[in-house]
Formats: sequence, structure tokens, C-alpha cells
Amino acid sequence: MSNESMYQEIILDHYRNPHHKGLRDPYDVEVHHVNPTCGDEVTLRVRIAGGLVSDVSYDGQGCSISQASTSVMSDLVIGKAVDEALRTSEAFLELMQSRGQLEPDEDVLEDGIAFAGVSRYPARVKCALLGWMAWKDATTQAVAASGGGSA
Amino acid sequence: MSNESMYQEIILDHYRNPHHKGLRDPYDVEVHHVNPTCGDEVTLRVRIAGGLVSDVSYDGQGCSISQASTSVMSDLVIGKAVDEALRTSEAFLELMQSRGQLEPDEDVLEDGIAFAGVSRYPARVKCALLGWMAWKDATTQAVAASGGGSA
Amino acid sequence: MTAVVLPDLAAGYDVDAVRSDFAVLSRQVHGRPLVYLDNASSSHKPRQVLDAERAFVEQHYSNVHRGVHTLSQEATDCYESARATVAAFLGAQPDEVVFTKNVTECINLVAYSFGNAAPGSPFHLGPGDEVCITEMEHHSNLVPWQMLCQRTGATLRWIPLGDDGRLDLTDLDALVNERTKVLAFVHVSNILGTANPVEALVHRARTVGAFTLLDGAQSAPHQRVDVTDLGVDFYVLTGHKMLGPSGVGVLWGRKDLLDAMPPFLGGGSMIETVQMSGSTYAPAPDRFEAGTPVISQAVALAAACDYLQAVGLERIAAHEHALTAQLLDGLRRLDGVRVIGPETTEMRGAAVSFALDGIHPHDVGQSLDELGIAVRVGHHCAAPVCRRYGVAATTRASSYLYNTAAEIDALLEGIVTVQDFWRR
Amino acid sequence: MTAVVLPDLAAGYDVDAVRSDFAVLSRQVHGRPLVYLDNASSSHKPRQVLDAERAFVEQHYSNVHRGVHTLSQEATDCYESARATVAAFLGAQPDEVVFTKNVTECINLVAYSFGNAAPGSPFHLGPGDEVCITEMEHHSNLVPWQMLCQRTGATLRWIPLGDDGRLDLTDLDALVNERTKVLAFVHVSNILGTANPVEALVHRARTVGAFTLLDGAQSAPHQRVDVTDLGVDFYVLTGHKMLGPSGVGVLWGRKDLLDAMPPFLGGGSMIETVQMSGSTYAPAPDRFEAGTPVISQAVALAAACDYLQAVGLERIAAHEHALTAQLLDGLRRLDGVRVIGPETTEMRGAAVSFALDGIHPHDVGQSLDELGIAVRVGHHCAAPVCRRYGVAATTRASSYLYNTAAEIDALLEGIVTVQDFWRR
Ligand SMILES: Cc1ncc(COP(=O)(O)O)c(C=O)c1O
Ligand SMILES: Cc1ncc(COP(=O)(O)O)c(C=O)c1O
Repeated sequence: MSNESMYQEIILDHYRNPHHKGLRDPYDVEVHHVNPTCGDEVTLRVRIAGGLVSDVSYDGQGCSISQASTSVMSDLVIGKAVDEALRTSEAFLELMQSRGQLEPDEDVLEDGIAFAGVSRYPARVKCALLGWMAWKDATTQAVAASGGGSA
Repeated sequence: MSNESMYQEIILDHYRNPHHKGLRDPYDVEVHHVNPTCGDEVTLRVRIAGGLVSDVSYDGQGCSISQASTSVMSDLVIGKAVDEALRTSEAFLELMQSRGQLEPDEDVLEDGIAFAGVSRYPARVKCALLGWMAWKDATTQAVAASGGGSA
Repeated sequence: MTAVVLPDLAAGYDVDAVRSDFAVLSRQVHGRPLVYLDNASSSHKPRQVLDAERAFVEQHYSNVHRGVHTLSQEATDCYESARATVAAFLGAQPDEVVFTKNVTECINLVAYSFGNAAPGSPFHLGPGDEVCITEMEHHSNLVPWQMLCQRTGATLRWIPLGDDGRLDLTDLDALVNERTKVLAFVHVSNILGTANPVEALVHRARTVGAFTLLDGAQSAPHQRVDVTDLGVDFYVLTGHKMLGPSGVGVLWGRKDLLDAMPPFLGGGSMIETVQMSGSTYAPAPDRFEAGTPVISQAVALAAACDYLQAVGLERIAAHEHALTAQLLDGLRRLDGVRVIGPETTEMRGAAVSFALDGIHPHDVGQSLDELGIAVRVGHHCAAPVCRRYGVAATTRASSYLYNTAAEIDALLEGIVTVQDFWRR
Repeated sequence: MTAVVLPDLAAGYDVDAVRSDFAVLSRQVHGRPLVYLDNASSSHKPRQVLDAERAFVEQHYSNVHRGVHTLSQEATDCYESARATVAAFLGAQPDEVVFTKNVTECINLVAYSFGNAAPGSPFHLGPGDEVCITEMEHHSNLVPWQMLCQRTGATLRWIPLGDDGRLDLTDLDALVNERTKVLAFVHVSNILGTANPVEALVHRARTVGAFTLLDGAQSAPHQRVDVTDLGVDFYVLTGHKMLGPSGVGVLWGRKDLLDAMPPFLGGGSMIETVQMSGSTYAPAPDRFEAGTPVISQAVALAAACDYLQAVGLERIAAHEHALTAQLLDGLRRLDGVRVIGPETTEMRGAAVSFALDGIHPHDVGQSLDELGIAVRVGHHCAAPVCRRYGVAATTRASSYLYNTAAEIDALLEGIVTVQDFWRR
């Protein structure tokens, strides 16, 4: 594939060897998200403890972008304070909506910067966001259920 | 107005001095026709006797084309055998649908040939046909009512 | 994607510069220069609009939305940027803009969507409910509501016309009441030229909780429109009257309403999941764009918006205002002419309808055509207005950004020639 | 009005001559020559079509039907000649041809018109009545019928798919029965490529007195169609898949049916008389063309029909047949490829869907794009078909008159490259 390919090595690595994949106990909330336009799906569990995202696990099927992005997401949010993890997810969302115009911040997004190129392909942005949206949904539910603010 | 005007002198003459205008007795059938797109209307009476169109009278309002054409029509059909008059009306219809492509037959259509130019204006063809359609309708009804063929 | 060279009018309104962008304006008709005064019916399109559409079709065309290949991604970009441009043109957000084929479809979309709402939905109508329109509506903002009332058992009411060509608001509070579900009215009338008092009507509708739809077919082309300022729930326009191509209309609606309304046309792209046994629908605007959308027409319409903004809508409005004043003034000086609609330039657009004593509008229009002057004659899809003013039809002259004072003079002289000819 | 220079192919099928008419085909994508195999989604447009539309818009444009001035008369002539051309293309009469914005609108038109019919009308549906479609329908020939059944209480049934990508007609007589009001089905499937046995299905529908609608979106572009030979009541097509612009579709219907059916969209031009209290409607086709029609798009579509006929539909069909055979044959020789749909060229069109073991269609499509090859991936607006064959999506290559044997080879090589890349 060409140099300007959206398939950066980082993406391919995460796709071939996804991190944190496989559903695990214990968890607070489990969600199931589907991308109706292509049938990609993810089942995702979140555990929140002491204001931290203490675990994320998932299973699913889909294209390389949705699988790799979910793997990168789990690396980025596990162990972070909920607040900070939500900010990271905002940063990723912003990058994805930038139509290739944004220079991503490696300090915040780490491996996530490999998805900058994907933002030029509107049809693939939803793939890259599938796992993130599932995580955000689950986390919001977990925080709400624990009856508290985000701390 | 220019030489290629649709307003031939013949048309203007009939418009200014319409023949056979004014409703008359006796008659067999009276019809009322309206052109919904421009509001032109005609009330028309027909009397059939011995297989002949023995009288046509009418009243109405509308543009020069519809008024003149009704006047020309009445000249052409009064006194003719119903069959022949119907053939004349077919010839006029054919001329009107010719989009300016037909050379009209003066022996058949007499003053009606002045309307050849109107056939180039689809929006005006309906005007030119208003009186003819009313006459045809009334005549068909009269013939049917008299329980006979067209003779 | 496409570089469009827009007219540079920094130095003032240069109507000749504008005219040079419209190929047809240099045509001859019956051996005379074309004087095109039928803009309320449809406008011509500048080469910038045609070039933008062609460049798109020749270099970036593909179906949109569903593809990952380069052309389909470029086409999607162009189509969605067009949506953003049109939204900005109306002071709105892109996801509040639905592309249709014309304004008639927009109004039917709203009427059918309401008709598809289940009992209990805020959009549902039934016996006892009312839809209110006005006596000056274009058939496209009249027949869809008649049909909706027929289907649902709701009652159609209308605000009547006064003798001055304006709405008679005497009974407004009775006509728009607690039973009123929708108040739909025209911003600027295509036959009378009347500009309606949007604020007063919207205020009354809000008081009783009725939805408002404003038919902007004759306002969007001619003045700056900000849907938030207008305060309506739906605003609709049609591309071909504002320098865009035929085959494209725009429905703007409040996002919360569009997302809550039932779908209208079913098919590809408007769905979320489809099973043989039932389907769920995408959020707006996709929900209302079933099938392959009017892709290149939307791109062209966006170019038309750019063109109008480059010339400047305020300047266009001022230019037309001057031409309308000149025409109304000229008609007033002629004998045997009756203006149907407001006789001054206050609260009015550029469409001017009139009747010539004793000469049928068909003959007026045709005779003017023989002088190269294009005006429209007929009921202008507003038959009840003609009936109200006791005429079968009118002659209507309507100017736009490319018309000149000399053309208005030509029309006024043409009217005299026509009168002389038909009164011989 | 417009002279269009059509390709001279008397000497045989000269694909290079055809290609030279399509500007986009000389584009590079990711540094490689574009190989456009997404024609089932939308086709490109030859310069003859673009030139015809532009010449019309620059010289003869105006609104149609209602005007007496020269431009409006010329525009009406061009629009109505376009109708005649399309009618002749289908072996039909002009007044049986309705212009819409796409095939999706055509199908909704029929479904809504039926839904508007009063009890007692032959078009009326209610509880106990049935609509029958097939499991291979495009969402556009599925969702409108689901919605109609929801509105009327009628029941939706469907002919299932067999394992071979063809309809399983075992239970046809039970599925299409005395209660069936409409049988609507696709002529050639956009996802499977399957060509359906029209005669057998129409015969059954006629036996029980059901109306038939044939979705010709994928047949009209590729083969000679004669609606009388087909024996259906309605045939629908969409312009953008047959070298025409986006924004135009065609409904052909038997004249006696069109004249008897209730209207769908209400508005200008579809009426006979309008009073505030009620309206009467014009005969077809006007009845179904509310508002300003898709004027220049119809003119362009007629030019596309002329182009297709100049090249020759039989020759186009033969050319595509050869390419399809080459593709099916090539796919058969590859490992890890599963064709979804008929695996031979009998009774089939040029759309070929396939799955590559272990590689998601999105990744297939995107990787092929990086090689310059445009194919479509997804459910192709036929989600039930994907579900039926146990895949979330497919990759689909679909050729047309301008594709070459070398392009099919490029695709086959591309697939191997993609497999190598993703199986590393
Ligand atoms: C078989 C079939 N039916 C209907 C459609 C819908 O066509 P359109 O999107 O032009 O309305 C398509 C194409 O997308 C199709 O292939
Ligand atoms: C005020 C008004 N509303 C609606 C329409 C209908 O527009 P269209 O024919 O583009 O749907 C028109 C123009 O004909 C109009 O002037």
C-alpha cells in the first residue's frame, strides 16, 4: 500500500494484536453498539473505581479501523481518572471530525494519532469512533449509576 | 407587431367582429367549457337537423385566439353535414398539434389556416381549441340523443 | 474543490458586469434584444454556477455517503459543503438543511410527515384540529394542506385578502386559535408582490402553540434571510428562482423538530436498520433524503448562494427596489392599467401584476413577446387571488439583479404599443 | 434544439472512443489511473450529456408549461421532447412518462398514491390486503411498501431468496394470492446481479389481479427495455445510473392507471381548478409533476438515452456480458473468495458482489482505492440480502459501457494484492 495510506503500521499492529480484548469480570456496565451502515459491532464493559477507569474489556467484529481504534482506546483510558479519560475521548472525537485539518497531540492521544489520516474519509470516521462511543456511553452510565459527579 | 406575428389579420378581424356570436334558439344541446389554466370560457349551442349542423351559437370570454377561433369554427361547420364538420374539426386539431410543421389545406380550413402559427405556441393551442372542443362535445351529445349514427 | 471567479462589485452596483455572466441575456427574441422580466417564475443561471456544477461532475462525481473510494469521498465532501453553504446563507446549521427537488416537495414533505404522525405525537392532526394558510398562497402552499386536511379530517382555514393586496388581519385571533396546528404562509407573494408581516403572524402562532412554515420561494432570492430572526419553525426555498438549477429545493427546519418528525419518502440512505419486518430511521437531515440525493444540483445551488453573496443581497434588494419603484411609477402614469397588489414599494417584492383594460393577458403577454419582452401571464399558480380580485388572469413583470432601468422603460413603452395595437 | 455529436461506433465496439467522452476516466487516484467499477451505484456522464444540458440552460431556459413568451415555449418544447425521447427509449407513449427526482421518489409516488385512494377504488388497500415484494429488494423498493402497509393495515409479504442468489419461487402461489394488491420487484438486483424471471412473476400477478411494479434502476442502463413486452403496470428508473445527471427519475405507468390514480404531491401544475375549499387535478403526467419539474435534468436524461442508443444497448449488454464473464471466471480462480449471487452469467447483470475470507469489506474497498480501483462496500441498501447470506457487508464491482478487460484484470490483481497485504 502507498505511503499516504490510512493504514499506518500502528493501526495494523493494533488490528492484528488487539489490546485488552475479551470480556472480563468484574464490571459495572456493559453496552452493545452497532454501526448500522456497515454492521460493525462491539460489546464493551467498563469498571469505574475510586474515580478511575479501572478496567475496560470488549469483544466485537468489524474492520481494521474499528478494531484497532477500540484497542487504542482501551490503552488510553484504563487507569486514567474518568475526567481525564473523557477529555482524551473528546480530543479523539475532535481529531476525527477535522477532515484531516488537525495536527494531533501525541502527548494526549499516543497511538491514537495514527488515526489522523482516517479523518479524511468520512465513511470511515464512524468506524474509528465505534469503540470510543461505546466506552463513553458505558462510562456515563456507570458514573450516573454510582450516583455521583465524575470524581 | 412583427411580420411573423401569430396575430394574422384574419384572426384580428374575427376577434373584433366575431361571427355567429350570441346565444340563439332553437338548439338541441348547450355546453359550457372552461380552460382552467387561463379562465377562458365559452357557452355554446348546437342544433342538428337532417344530418346537418343547422346552427351554432355561442357566448364567452377569453383571449383573441379563443374568440377568433370560435368565430372561424362556427363559419366552417354551420350548414355542413355532421360527418364533414367532424372531419374539418379533426383537420383543425391536427393543425394545432403540428407544432408549426404542417402546411394547412385552405380548401378544408378556409380562415382556419390563419391559426397555423399558433400551433408553434403550446400555451396557446388550448385557446385555439376551446370553441372547437365545445362544439364537438355538443354535437356528439346531440347526435347520441337523436339516437342515431352521424347521418 | 472548485475555484469560482465571482463578480467584483466593490465599486458599486455594476449591472453590466452582472449581466455579462448570463449568456442568455445577450439573446435576441423576434429580432429584438431579450428583456427577461419573468424572474418570479424562474431565474437564469450565471456561468459561475454552471461551471461549478460541471467541474464537480467532470472531476469529483460519484454517489455520496456510502462509499469509501476517493471519488465517493470527494463527492460526499462537495455535497456536504454545499449543505453547509446553504445553511450559512440562511443563518442556520448544516444538519437543519434538507435538500429536495423543489419547494413544492418541501411543503409536501412537512405535510405528509405530519400526516404520518401517530395519535399523541405533537405533529398529529385529526378532526377538530386546524391548519391555517392565507388566501394569497401559491398552489404549492395550498394544495398540500388541502390534501392533508382531507386525509386527517382536520379543517383548513385561511386569512383573507383585503382590497389593497395585503392580508386582512382583522380576524387573525379567530383564524389562528388553540386548535391551529400549523400556520403556513408566504413570505413574499409571487403574484401580488406583497411582503407579509412575519413577526405579527409568528407571534400569534406561538401564542397558540402552532407550528409555522414560511414559504420563502420569493424571499430567499431577493433579500438576506436569517431563519432565527424570522422565528419560524420551517422555511422553504427553491433553487431555480435564485440562480440555481431546476431540480433542487431546500427545507430548513428546527433540528429538534426534524429529528422528531416521522419520515416522508422511504428508501435508501434514510434508514438506520432495515429488516423485512420493519425499519428504523436515520436522524435528520438524512431521514428526509431518501434515495440518491440531488447531488450536483446541491453543489450548483451552493455556487448560486456564493454568487448572490458576492454581489451582496442588500445591494440586490436595493437595485430591485429602484426598478420596482420605476415600474409602479410608470404604470401609474399610463391609462387603462390596473395594478393588482400593493401600489407602492413599502413591504413588497419585485413582482408586479397588472391588468390592461379590455385586453386579455394572453394577448398582452404574446404581444410583449413579439417585442422581445418576456413577462408571465395567467393565474401564476394562485387562482384564488385572481378570483378575489375579479380577474381570470394577470400579466406579471418581475425583475431581478440583472435587470436594468432601460428594460423597465422598454416594458412601459411596450405596454403602450400593445394598447395601441389592441385598441385599433 | 441542440446538436449533439454522438459516438460513431458503426465499426464495432470501440471502448476507447466511448471512454474519451468521459472526462473523469482520465483521472489519477492515489497516483494510479482511476479504475471505476462502482457503476451500479452511479455512472459518469459523457460530455454530450453535459453539453446538451448546458446548451439548453444557456439558450432556452425558462420555467415550462405556463408561459406564452418565447423562452418559456422553447423550454416547454425541450422538456416535452425529452419526455418523448424517454418514452421512445422504453417503447412507451410520452403521456405515460412522469419525471421525478429519482427512482426512490417514483416508488413512493405509487405507494402514496395508492395510500390516498378511497375505499372502493381499485388502488385502495386496507387490512386483509397484501403487498408482495422480494427479499432482494433495494431499500427503496422495500421501505415505501413497509410504510404503506403501516399506514393502511395491509400486510407485507416477500418472496424469499434461495442459496443460489435467486428467488425461491416454491411458494409463489401462496405469496401472490387473491389478497395481493401489488407485486413490486427488482428487474436486476443491484447487490446480487440476479436478473429476475419477469414473465413468470407477472403471469402470477395477472392471474390474481395484482398490480405489478418493476424496479428498473439496474436494467434500464444496461439492456433494451420495452415496457409493453415486459407486461408490467409500472416501470421505474433513475437517471444517474444511466449516464444522466443526479436529480431525475422516471415513472412509466399504464395511462389508464395513471389517469385514475389519486395525486401524490400537491402544488402548482398538477391541478385543474383550485379554490380555497377544494381542488381538482390535471390528467397524467401533469398530475404527478407538482411544482417546477426537473427541467434541465430531463433534457440531460434524454441526451443520455440518445447516447446509449447511439452506442447501442445490445452492444453495451454484450460488452458487459464479456466483462462479467471475465470477472466471475477470475474470481473463481482465486482462493479465499466467495461470490455472493449467481456465479455464472446466465440471467444476470454486471454487478458482482463478493467476500474475501478474513478481510472486512471496508478494508477491501479502502485498499483497492489505494490502488486506484473504485468499488463499493457495504450493504448496498439491501441489508436483508446481507443478513440472508450471513455477511455484514459485501464488496461489489460493477462495470458499464466504458470499462475494459484490462480494468477487470487490474481488479483481479488488486484483490490478490489486498489479500497479501491483509494476510501478512
Ligand atoms: C435496484 C435499485 N433500486 C432502487 C435504487 C434507488 O435509486 P435512487 O437512489 O436513484 O433513487 C437503486 C440504486 O441505488 C437500485 O440499484
Ligand atoms: C411563493 C411560491 N411558492 C411556491 C412556489 C413553487 O416553487 P417550485 O415550483 O419550485 O416548487 C413558487 C414558484 O413557483 C412560488 O413563487
